[in-house]
Amino acid sequence: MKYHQPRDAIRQAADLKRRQVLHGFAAAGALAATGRFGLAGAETPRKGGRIRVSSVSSSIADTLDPAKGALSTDYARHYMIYSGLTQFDSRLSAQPGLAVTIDSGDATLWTVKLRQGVEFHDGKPLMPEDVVYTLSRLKDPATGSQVLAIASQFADVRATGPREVQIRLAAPNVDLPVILADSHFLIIQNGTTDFRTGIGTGPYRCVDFNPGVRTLGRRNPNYWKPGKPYLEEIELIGISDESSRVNAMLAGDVQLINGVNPRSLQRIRSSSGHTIHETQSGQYTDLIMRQDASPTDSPEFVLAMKHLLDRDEILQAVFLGHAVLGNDQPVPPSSRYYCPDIPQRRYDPDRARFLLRKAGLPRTRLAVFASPAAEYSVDIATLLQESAMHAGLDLHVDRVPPDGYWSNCWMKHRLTFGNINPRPTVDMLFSLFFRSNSPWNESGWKNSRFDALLLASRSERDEARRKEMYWEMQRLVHDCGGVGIPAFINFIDASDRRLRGYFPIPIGGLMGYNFAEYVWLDE
Amino acid sequence: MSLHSGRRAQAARNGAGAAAESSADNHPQVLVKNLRVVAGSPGTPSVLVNDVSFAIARGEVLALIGESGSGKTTVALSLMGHTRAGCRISGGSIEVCGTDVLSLRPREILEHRRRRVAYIAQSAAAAFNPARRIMDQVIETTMIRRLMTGSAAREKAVTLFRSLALPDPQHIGARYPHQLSGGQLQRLLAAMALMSDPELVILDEPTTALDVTTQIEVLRAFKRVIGERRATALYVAHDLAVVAQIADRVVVLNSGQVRESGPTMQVLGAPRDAYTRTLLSAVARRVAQSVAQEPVVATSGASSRPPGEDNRRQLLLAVEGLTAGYGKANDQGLPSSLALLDISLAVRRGAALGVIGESGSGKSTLARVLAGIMAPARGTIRLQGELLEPRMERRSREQLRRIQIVFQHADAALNPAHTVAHILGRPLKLYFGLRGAARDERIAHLLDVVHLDRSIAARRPPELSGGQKQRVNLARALAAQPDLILCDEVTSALDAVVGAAILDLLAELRRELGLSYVLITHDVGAVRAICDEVAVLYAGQTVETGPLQRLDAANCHPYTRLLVSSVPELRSDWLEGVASASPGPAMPATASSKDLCRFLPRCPVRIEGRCDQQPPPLNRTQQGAQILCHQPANRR
Amino acid sequence: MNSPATPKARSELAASPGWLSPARWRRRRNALPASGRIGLALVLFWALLALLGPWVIPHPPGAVVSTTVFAPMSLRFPLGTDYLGRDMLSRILIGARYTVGLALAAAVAASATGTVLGLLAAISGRWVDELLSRLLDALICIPSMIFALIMVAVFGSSLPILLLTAALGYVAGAFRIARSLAVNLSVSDYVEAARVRGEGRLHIACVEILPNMVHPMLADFGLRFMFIVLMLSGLSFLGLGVQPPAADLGSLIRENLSGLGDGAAAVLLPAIAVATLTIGVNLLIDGLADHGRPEGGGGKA
Amino acid sequence: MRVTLQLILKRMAAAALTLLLVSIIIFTITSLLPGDAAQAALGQNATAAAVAALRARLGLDQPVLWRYLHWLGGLLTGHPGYSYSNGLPVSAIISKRLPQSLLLAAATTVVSVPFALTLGILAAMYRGSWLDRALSTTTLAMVAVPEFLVATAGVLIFAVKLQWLSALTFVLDHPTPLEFLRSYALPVLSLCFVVTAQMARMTRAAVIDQLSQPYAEMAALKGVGSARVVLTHALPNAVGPIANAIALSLSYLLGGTIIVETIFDYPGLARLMVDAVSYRDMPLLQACAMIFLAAYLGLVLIADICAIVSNPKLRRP
Repeated sequence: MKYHQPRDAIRQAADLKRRQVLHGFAAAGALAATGRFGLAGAETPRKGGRIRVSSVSSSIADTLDPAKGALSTDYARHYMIYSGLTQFDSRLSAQPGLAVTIDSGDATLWTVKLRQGVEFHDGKPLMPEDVVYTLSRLKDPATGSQVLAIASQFADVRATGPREVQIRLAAPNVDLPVILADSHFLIIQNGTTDFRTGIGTGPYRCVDFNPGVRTLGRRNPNYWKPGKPYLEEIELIGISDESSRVNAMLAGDVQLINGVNPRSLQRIRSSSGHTIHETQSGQYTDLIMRQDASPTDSPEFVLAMKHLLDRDEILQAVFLGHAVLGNDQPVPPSSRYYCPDIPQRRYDPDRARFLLRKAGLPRTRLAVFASPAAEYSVDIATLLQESAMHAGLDLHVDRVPPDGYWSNCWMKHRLTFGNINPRPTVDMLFSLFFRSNSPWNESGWKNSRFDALLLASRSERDEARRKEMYWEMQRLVHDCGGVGIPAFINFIDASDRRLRGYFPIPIGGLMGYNFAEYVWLDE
Repeated sequence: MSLHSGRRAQAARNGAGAAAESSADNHPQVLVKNLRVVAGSPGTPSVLVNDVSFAIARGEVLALIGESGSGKTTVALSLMGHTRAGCRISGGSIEVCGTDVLSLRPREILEHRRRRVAYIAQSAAAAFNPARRIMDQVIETTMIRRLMTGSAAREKAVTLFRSLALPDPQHIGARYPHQLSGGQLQRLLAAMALMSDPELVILDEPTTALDVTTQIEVLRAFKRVIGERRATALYVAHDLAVVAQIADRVVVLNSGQVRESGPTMQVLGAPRDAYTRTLLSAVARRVAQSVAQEPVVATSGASSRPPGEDNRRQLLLAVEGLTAGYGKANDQGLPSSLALLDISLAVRRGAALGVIGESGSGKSTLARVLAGIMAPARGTIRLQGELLEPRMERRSREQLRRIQIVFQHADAALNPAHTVAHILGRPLKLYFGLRGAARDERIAHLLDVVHLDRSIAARRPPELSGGQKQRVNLARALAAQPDLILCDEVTSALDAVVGAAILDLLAELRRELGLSYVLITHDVGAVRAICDEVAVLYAGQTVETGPLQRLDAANCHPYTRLLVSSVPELRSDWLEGVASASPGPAMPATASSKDLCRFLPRCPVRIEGRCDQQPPPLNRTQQGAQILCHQPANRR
Repeated sequence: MNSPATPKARSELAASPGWLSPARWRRRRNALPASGRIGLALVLFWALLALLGPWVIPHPPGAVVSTTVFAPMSLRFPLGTDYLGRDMLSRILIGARYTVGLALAAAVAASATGTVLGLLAAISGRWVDELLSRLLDALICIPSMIFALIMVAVFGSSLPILLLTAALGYVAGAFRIARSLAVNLSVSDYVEAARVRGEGRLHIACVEILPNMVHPMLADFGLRFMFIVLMLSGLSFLGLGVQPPAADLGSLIRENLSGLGDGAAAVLLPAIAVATLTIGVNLLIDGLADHGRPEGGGGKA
Repeated sequence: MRVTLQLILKRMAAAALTLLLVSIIIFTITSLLPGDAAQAALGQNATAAAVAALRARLGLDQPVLWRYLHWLGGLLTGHPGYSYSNGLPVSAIISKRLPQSLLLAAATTVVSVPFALTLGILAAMYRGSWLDRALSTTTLAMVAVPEFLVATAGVLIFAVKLQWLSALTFVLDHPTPLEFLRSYALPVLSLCFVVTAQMARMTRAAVIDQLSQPYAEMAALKGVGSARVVLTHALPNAVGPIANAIALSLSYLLGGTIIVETIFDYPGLARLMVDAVSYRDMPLLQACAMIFLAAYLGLVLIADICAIVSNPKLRRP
């Protein structure tokens, strides 16, 4: 089970002194919706055809309510049926969606101009009231929204014209356009309370929705992007068992899957009819050492544990090389803010033993909680236990069923594992998981220097200085943060070779769950 | 492997020679030579049948006599090319109608059974498939052979039913086995056997499981059919008296070997072999012993008690108006089906009361009620004047100790998981708190008393023989040092010789320990052997009570007479001589006839207009006997 | 032309010492049928491995000792390596320990509890019987996997909890059989005899009835053991089984399942191990049941 | 007929009691489970405020006993409530899943029962022979190998390699027999592996038990061939115990199929129940348990009726 959602809002927006208008869309937004990636041009997408797509899970809690989406299958389903005000591109910048423009002078009051002529699947036109309804209900606790915390920064959302909506934030936030691209913020029709079927403005109409079974989408001929989508029908299912998922694809029962285990790659490669889509990402599974409990709060212990992660072995044995070496800080090498100067931490049981002795912890027995819910954590924990033994530390792995792991175990014990999905911005990553007072500060790490830098970086408009700040923050986390990050995990999707139009959006698998709009089926 | 030792070869010649002699120059229908059947693994076989030879001429009835374990059934089955699981024929030859049975291939064996040999099993109730209609089973073989059409086969079956004197021959075939009586099933089994007009009929103890009164009817039917069809038959039995009625020649088998063979009258009249004589004496005693027993009764009370008239008469057990049954109680508190109706009995200290009756007469219910296993609906039971609680749970341990029950099936009554020592030790500990050496000593003594070897104490019931088990059973009852022992059919599951020994033991114990018995049985011989008083039970009622001599009294109840006269005698003409006693089918008492004489439908001397109108009166004789009958004493 | 087996040679053969004599050999064979002896051998084999496992393993079972995952059999790794590059022989040896110990203990616990409860239901009054029967019926309706899921969610996954879960999951079946056995036995003549003697209920239950239930319950035990082994491996499928890095045989199959496509020894060997173990237990028990049955039954029909 | 009717009435009363017991057990279990529906639904994002709001909306803030009685009252009036996890009526969810489970169970029954009967009868006919031993060892081995291994191996061979069968089991609206076969062959095969052995063993035991009865020997002595003895004599009398064994095995087919449902992505009740546990969805969990129980009791009842009908002694006393 993988959970992906933008975390808490950035409550304390930077002290923006900017007077000029902030444009929500990155320069890349100039790229036309059709030719988003380099290979464009040579092939003309074919229309028609039907595919079946399997994600990694499906359950009775499957929902058509974007606010409640909790699993990758939900996101994929929602992107299939609904559209957002903005969209991610392959570099995780915001691109225009239902909004033609999103502008703000102070990053607090944002004006959204809606696209003209957009129709819901039932033929009703898109109105500002739909946007107001969608965004307002997200902050109502009774909705059961997954993004209640983020949505609570919407101080006021109102329609200010026939095609215009104003969003007033409680505090400035430059990242709002990126946030709005998230699946939870997809636009639903004003007044919708019954989600047994989904009426959206997305590329596919919902023909059948059976929680835990399947979602059947049929091409929306009135989609607001002319010519799109390409396929006639998409059936979305979720197969939780990885080998079944791969087998189903190899047997030709499904055409696109995500969450492929590196161990299955050999088999997929040997099939001539299938192809692998591997994306380097910022996803990581980390060892969390709570800083509010003994002995995990001891700096020597934390450092010792970081030295006990045998990264090369983990990379080799667990990921079979399909991951990028991690260095105990959350920014992946692919990020433009990645700090290359930090020396790579290595497996060093002798140093760990020395540190542990220094911390006065010889022969301590500690439980480390891992779960299939945090991907690969059981295997990493198993290897960690083995290496810890060499340093005289007696770890004992407590594997917890995925059921209830996040609510009852994650961050609740001294040693647990987390699994963090990529975030579109470094600021979001740091704010959500490392800022002292964030609810998802996994290790409960408190560092005033880090907090100050984070605040300052938000107002820092000079790219170089901003980068320097991010670098220092990465060093801080690397040196004394309470998490050990052994590797960044690649997203591995696989598909039928005839499936075309695939390009990575590194927020998640299945093209960041946006595949429905882009893929097409070759003869 | 050599089959012939010198002695065996000699015996074989003798057997074959005798057979050839009696069948003159006719080639015998059946010729068995040096048959040997073994069980167990090839290396260490146990021999079940050893070197058995005999011949049966066409139209002749040969009886194969022996006790259980003598191998007689094994021999009979081998004629059909059948051995039970684990056994096999390891030598000799069997020829039936010129066919070498042992060389037949499996398919031919089936054909052999369908055509030439037919088998009538001991328990027809078990031999019929409970899930299928009688007719389907009777004509099954015929249908497999496709000898005739279904309707023709059915017609033939009905003819056979009729000649076997079965009631409602047209429709009886449509019934299921559980809807018919044992005697009827036995005759139906015969019909099934005769359907294929077999050249040899094998009757394996066909009347052993039946009541004596039924046995007569079945025997008659068999004899008539065999005579009519001039069938060749092998009659397997342990009861010499029955054999005397039906067989031309007899082969006596013991431990798998032939002891004696010859014409029936010669073997039964002038037995040459010691074993045959033992068998004969066991049969003879059941008629003769009642007279010999009389003086014993007279002395028994006196020997163990102080002398005196009162003591002789002291009542041990007094039963008044006992009514019991099964099913839901109606508004009068009476169960829906009554098994016992207003029974009154008395047992004096040191006396033995025989309760006699056919199956279904309620005698086992009586034992269960007396023991407290089942509560009566009405009536009282007093032990030495002390009123006993109806249910054993509420009786005191002392009361329980004083009445012990010995069950019919020694097998079932002994826990197979326990050693004999444990079985006997338990009541000793429970009632007398005996432990350790004292208990062991007592156990050894008890084994001595019942004439068992002390080494048996370490064995478990499955390792014991039937007679040994029944002795252990008896020893367990004795361990409680009871005043009264209820013996429920204690000999019915045993062979005649073994049963006779148990009866001897009972008589001896009574003499030495001053015990009282209630002997519940269907066997008139057993009652004669040890009882001094008798109660005759019919359909839940005591039709007659009194001293043992009542059995032979001229003015006894018609049912008593029927029962006594139905016990087969060694005379070969007994069957012809015995009076036909059942003019109509036995009917259960219906609700309307509740108070009428229950024996009425079968009574040969009933008085129309009286017996079917009024309840029978209770007549008392001078000897203290009571008879429930309308007939004046001289006409019963 | 001349036959090698002269009469003299034959007689010498016949005079061979007793312990070699066919008769003696056959007698020993009679003690347990051939299939039972095969079962015994298999059970002993696995029991021995389970006992000796920790002392004979060539590598620590949790250590990654090879850079090749799913390595084939070799001198260094006699049974190859698993999906992480751990030594398969060591893992199977330790896995057998868990399967034998856990499944056997659970099966024993289930059968024993079922027997006791069945006996209780049979000898106690109607109400106790009704209540027990209904309660265990209720337990039957919760599929064992889902029951396990709940148990692990409530109590966490530890060996005692797994044992309890497996035992509880199969106690209802044992109860059904035990109850009907006990009901049948409780109307037998010897129990009647004990009642008439004035024995207490406890004595009747424990001394008269219980010893006669052992054999049939044993016969049922084999299948129960097998289903518990199956259930434990099923639990590993749902991620609920034995805690890693330890793994019972079923978990070994599960964790190496991705090697099935390539026919990896790491997945096939534990499967064979499970199969031989359960077949061994069943053959042995069948053999014992045949062996313990009273001889002959030679009476008439 | 009267016997059967009495039996049914008696069983109904017992079933009502059992259902009540089950509902109490399930309710107790759901309250024992760590976390509740609100926490489970919010998962990693469960902040105190969000949980409290969701709890209030689902009625989880009410006292435990009141919640149970409320649910029970609803059930007695025919409304098994609404799912906590998606707000749909429980009856609607069940009515989508139950037919699927029944279909899979029925398909498995159709294959496994005749197969098991054949194996059991064959083993009984040739008891003690090599065939008997081979059959019994094979059936044991079939159960011993975990079903996920059987299922995965089946998929690898027949779906991936040969492409004869489908790797997933799809719910088809109006399948042709061939489509149905393609889709259902593998899960049915995997389930057969699990349920066949016990049925076959019990069949063998029941038939052998009957073959040792005197009437079977009598039939053989009449010259009835051994096949006919087994089929027309022993089998009708063994119906009772065999039906019971079949009922017990089949009751497994509704709830015990979680692994097969997971591997073949089949929308059956077992997966629904697992979801219900994961999401602490009490009404749904109750409904699943009730269905399994009803199925179990129903099967046992049917088996007993079979035993009565097959036995003339009970049918017409």
